[in-house]
Amino acid sequence: MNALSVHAPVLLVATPLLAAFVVPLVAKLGSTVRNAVVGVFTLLTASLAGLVAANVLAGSGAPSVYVFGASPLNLTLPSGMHVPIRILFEVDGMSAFMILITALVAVAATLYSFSYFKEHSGGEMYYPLLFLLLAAIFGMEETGDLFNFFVFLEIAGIAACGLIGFRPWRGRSQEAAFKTMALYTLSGLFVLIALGLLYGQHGGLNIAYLSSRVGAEMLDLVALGLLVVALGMKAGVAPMHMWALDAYGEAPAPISAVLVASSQASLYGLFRVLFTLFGAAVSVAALGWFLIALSVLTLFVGVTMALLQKDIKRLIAYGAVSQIGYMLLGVGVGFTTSGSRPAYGFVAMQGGIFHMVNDAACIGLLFLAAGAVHRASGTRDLNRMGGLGHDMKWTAALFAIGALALAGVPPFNGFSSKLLIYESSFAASPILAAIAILSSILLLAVFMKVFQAAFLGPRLLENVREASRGMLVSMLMLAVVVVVFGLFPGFFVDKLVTPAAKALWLGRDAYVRAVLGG
Amino acid sequence: MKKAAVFAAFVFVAAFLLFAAGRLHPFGEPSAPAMDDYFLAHSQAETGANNVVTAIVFDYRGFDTLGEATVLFAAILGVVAVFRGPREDER
Amino acid sequence: MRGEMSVIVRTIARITYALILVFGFYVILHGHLTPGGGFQGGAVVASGFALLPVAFGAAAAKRYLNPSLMRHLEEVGSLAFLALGFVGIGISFFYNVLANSGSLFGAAVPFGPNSGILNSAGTLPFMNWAVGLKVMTGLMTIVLVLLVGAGKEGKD
Amino acid sequence: MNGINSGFGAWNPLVWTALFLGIVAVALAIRALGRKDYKKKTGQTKVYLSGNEEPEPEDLHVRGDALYWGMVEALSGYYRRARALHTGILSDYFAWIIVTLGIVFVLLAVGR
Amino acid sequence: MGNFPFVVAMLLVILGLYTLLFKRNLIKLVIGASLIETGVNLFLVALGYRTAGIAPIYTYAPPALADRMVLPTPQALTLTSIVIGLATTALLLSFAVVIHRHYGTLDVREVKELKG
Repeated sequence: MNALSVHAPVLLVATPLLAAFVVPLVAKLGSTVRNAVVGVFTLLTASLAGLVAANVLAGSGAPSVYVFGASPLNLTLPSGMHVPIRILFEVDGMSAFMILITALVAVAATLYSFSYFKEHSGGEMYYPLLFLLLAAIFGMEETGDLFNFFVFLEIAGIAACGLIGFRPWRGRSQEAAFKTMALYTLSGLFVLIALGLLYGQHGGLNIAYLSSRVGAEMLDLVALGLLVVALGMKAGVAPMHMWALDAYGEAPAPISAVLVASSQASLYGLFRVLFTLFGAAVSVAALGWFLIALSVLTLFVGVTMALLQKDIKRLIAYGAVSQIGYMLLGVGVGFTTSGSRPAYGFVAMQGGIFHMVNDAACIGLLFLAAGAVHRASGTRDLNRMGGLGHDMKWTAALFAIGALALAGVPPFNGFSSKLLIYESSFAASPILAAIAILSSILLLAVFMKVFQAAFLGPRLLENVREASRGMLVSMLMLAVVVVVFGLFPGFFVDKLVTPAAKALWLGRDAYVRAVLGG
Repeated sequence: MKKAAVFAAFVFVAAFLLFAAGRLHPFGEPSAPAMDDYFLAHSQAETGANNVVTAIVFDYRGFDTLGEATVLFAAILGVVAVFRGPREDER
Repeated sequence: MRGEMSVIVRTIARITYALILVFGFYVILHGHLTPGGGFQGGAVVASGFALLPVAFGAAAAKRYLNPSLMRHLEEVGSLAFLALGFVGIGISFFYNVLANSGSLFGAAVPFGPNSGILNSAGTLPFMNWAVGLKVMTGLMTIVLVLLVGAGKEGKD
Repeated sequence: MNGINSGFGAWNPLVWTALFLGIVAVALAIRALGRKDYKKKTGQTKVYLSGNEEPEPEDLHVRGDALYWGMVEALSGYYRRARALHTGILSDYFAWIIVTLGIVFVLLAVGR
Repeated sequence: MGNFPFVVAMLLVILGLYTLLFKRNLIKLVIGASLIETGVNLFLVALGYRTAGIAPIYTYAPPALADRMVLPTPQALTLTSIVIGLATTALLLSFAVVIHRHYGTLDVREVKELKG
């Protein structure tokens, strides 16, 4: 392996950080130079993400370790120690999968921002914050150290809130930013308390080491409860989903797309805690069924409340919340059955994990299209829109693709992952499958309403122009992903999803062994 | 009614947190100090710093410190962005 | 804090300002030997800077401390810190290349209590300086922006 | 390689797409059998509403709120409660978190 | 009570939680968040204490006590979390200032344009 491959995991975090520190300095040279630098760094980050994922998937998802400041760099334990003393990155199939999702959203959002933020001020703050958010998401997905995870969680939270409140002339955006920041702070502090409890008992901060030490004692379980609630809240699981509506709805459109990736990174953290950190110690079926109940609640509340919304972005935000329910449903069924490991449990894991990438692509596409609609029509109120399809044919078509895919209409990608979830949750309990299918139908109804109200009908608004080319290209990118993942689901399930699902479902021992040896 | 339910949940959570604090190892006798003893014994030889906390902050856990510096940077960008110039057109 | 405070406060501020700064820089420089380090020292220096707006008013402080210059210095500090992380990338990110090398800050330190060797700890002192610069300017930026920004009530 | 086989059922999008396109072709063929001798923008295609004036197209557009009013009306009991829970007050957000945390603690303590 | 300090730190956390749940002023909520922050930091530092230990710094350390130093890791973690707490507090306060500018109030019950 050459040096670049070896250092790729850390470069993946360091490159966006470097970009964030450099962009404000080069922004003095004018917006063209700034955009060029931003574009180069985004492409660099995306290719590093591809490199990291390719390396891991070439080893069929086996964890690879990078230890900071150690010599040699894979020395996890100094001689005679049984505790890892340094921070380390541990990238396995699941991390690689999440990294690819984030890279996809990152490229689309940055490209979109070039057009969307063209005539706005503050680009020298917007792009660095975006890069910090991306760096933090990548860090959360790669790290193998619990405190390091907390630090990245906080960076992601602060950068995200800076971006949500980026338009201070909108009072509502400030309200959303304050609420989100307050909840993120509480969630971070819960993680910190849990981390303190684990450190106090076991004297270590490494996830693999803690995983080998935690038991079913009450103290460890308190830590587990705090972690589950904190990360579930950051992922937007009902009934703790209300911040997500405010944040997704009020953030600038490209940021809403990235926030979805950030929520998914928190969901990844939740899965990591359930399957890896507490994978061997805890087999609380009650917790598994509770998570399934929460996921069904998330689904149902998300889609039913979406039906009422007038604000197009808030409506899509409800849709995004309901999708978190599908992922949690799939993985929750897998977690509940992880004691007996039946075949349908693994299918449920595959479905839940596959739905992550589908959701990132569809919801990202919908948010970007909604941003284009907002920019073209000057309003986000569905009651004041109508007939935009006459002037915005491309946007309408792309929005339709995203909406159909999200609602699980074949042959788009949402159907493939939802099919896996329906069938496996039917094996767990037919009621779950029924609610999941019903929610999907309602979701189709919801997006029919949006499409009808915004794009169809006679021309109601004057001076509407098609979205600019940069915005269309970035939407088209996500739409291509939607279609390709929909037409060839078998290939992607085999190559991307199965290693990720295996890393969570069966990979706990390999994860621990990669750090502790033996 | 609603407030009472929230208060009950709050008391319950508080009881669990206090219980957890009470169940920890006795104050002053850390139960698993292997990692920290390694730092105390080796920081001078490995990093050359007399101050073990600095050795951890900048060497053993240097990456966390990079993250922490980044947090401050992000907060500054956020604060400056919030208090920046005048209103702009929505479209 | 719009205007300046009484003559007593201003006089004391003039005297203590320099002392606080000196103490802060001492804490930063000796971060690898004595209690403190870049963060703590930077916070001390920033609190010294913060005396200016308290005693002389925000307008006067803004004349001496330019927020946008502060912000860019903060970015330079961050960059320096990240660059110091990259120095060790021949072996691994954040590897301390200078420690025990015999060159600058590379003196070996005997185990156990000693009286402190300033020329030790490798890249750690550089990191302390970078973080110190970052924290003092960063905190000051926040203070100044909040002072100035929160002062402009009802602008739209 | 192309489809998914979950162990309970199989899904092959390419076969589905081929079938779908076939059905579309049949539908178009049936449509082509229809009469072609209508002339547009003449009396032949004019809307006849029992002799009433045809409304302006702007008034015909079904607005976002109106599309599902029946469903919302039917579920008004549920929607009233669900709306009342989404208060938008930050204290309630915190309250939900604490309540969830309490439930999780109970489950962990009981299910141990 | 051998671990009284942990309980006290947790009490601080609980006090902060109470503030977040039942206080109505946005600034008070920020104070509550900062209270929890302080409690957690105190908790972390207390985790690393050794009875009659000295600070983990070898410069002029009393040789008799040099093998009885408190654990350094929690101090490093606390340092990090203090800075994070400062950053969040600064950001929250600036949002509160702008909210006051737009809404003319800091009452949490009136800052609810985003509902439903």
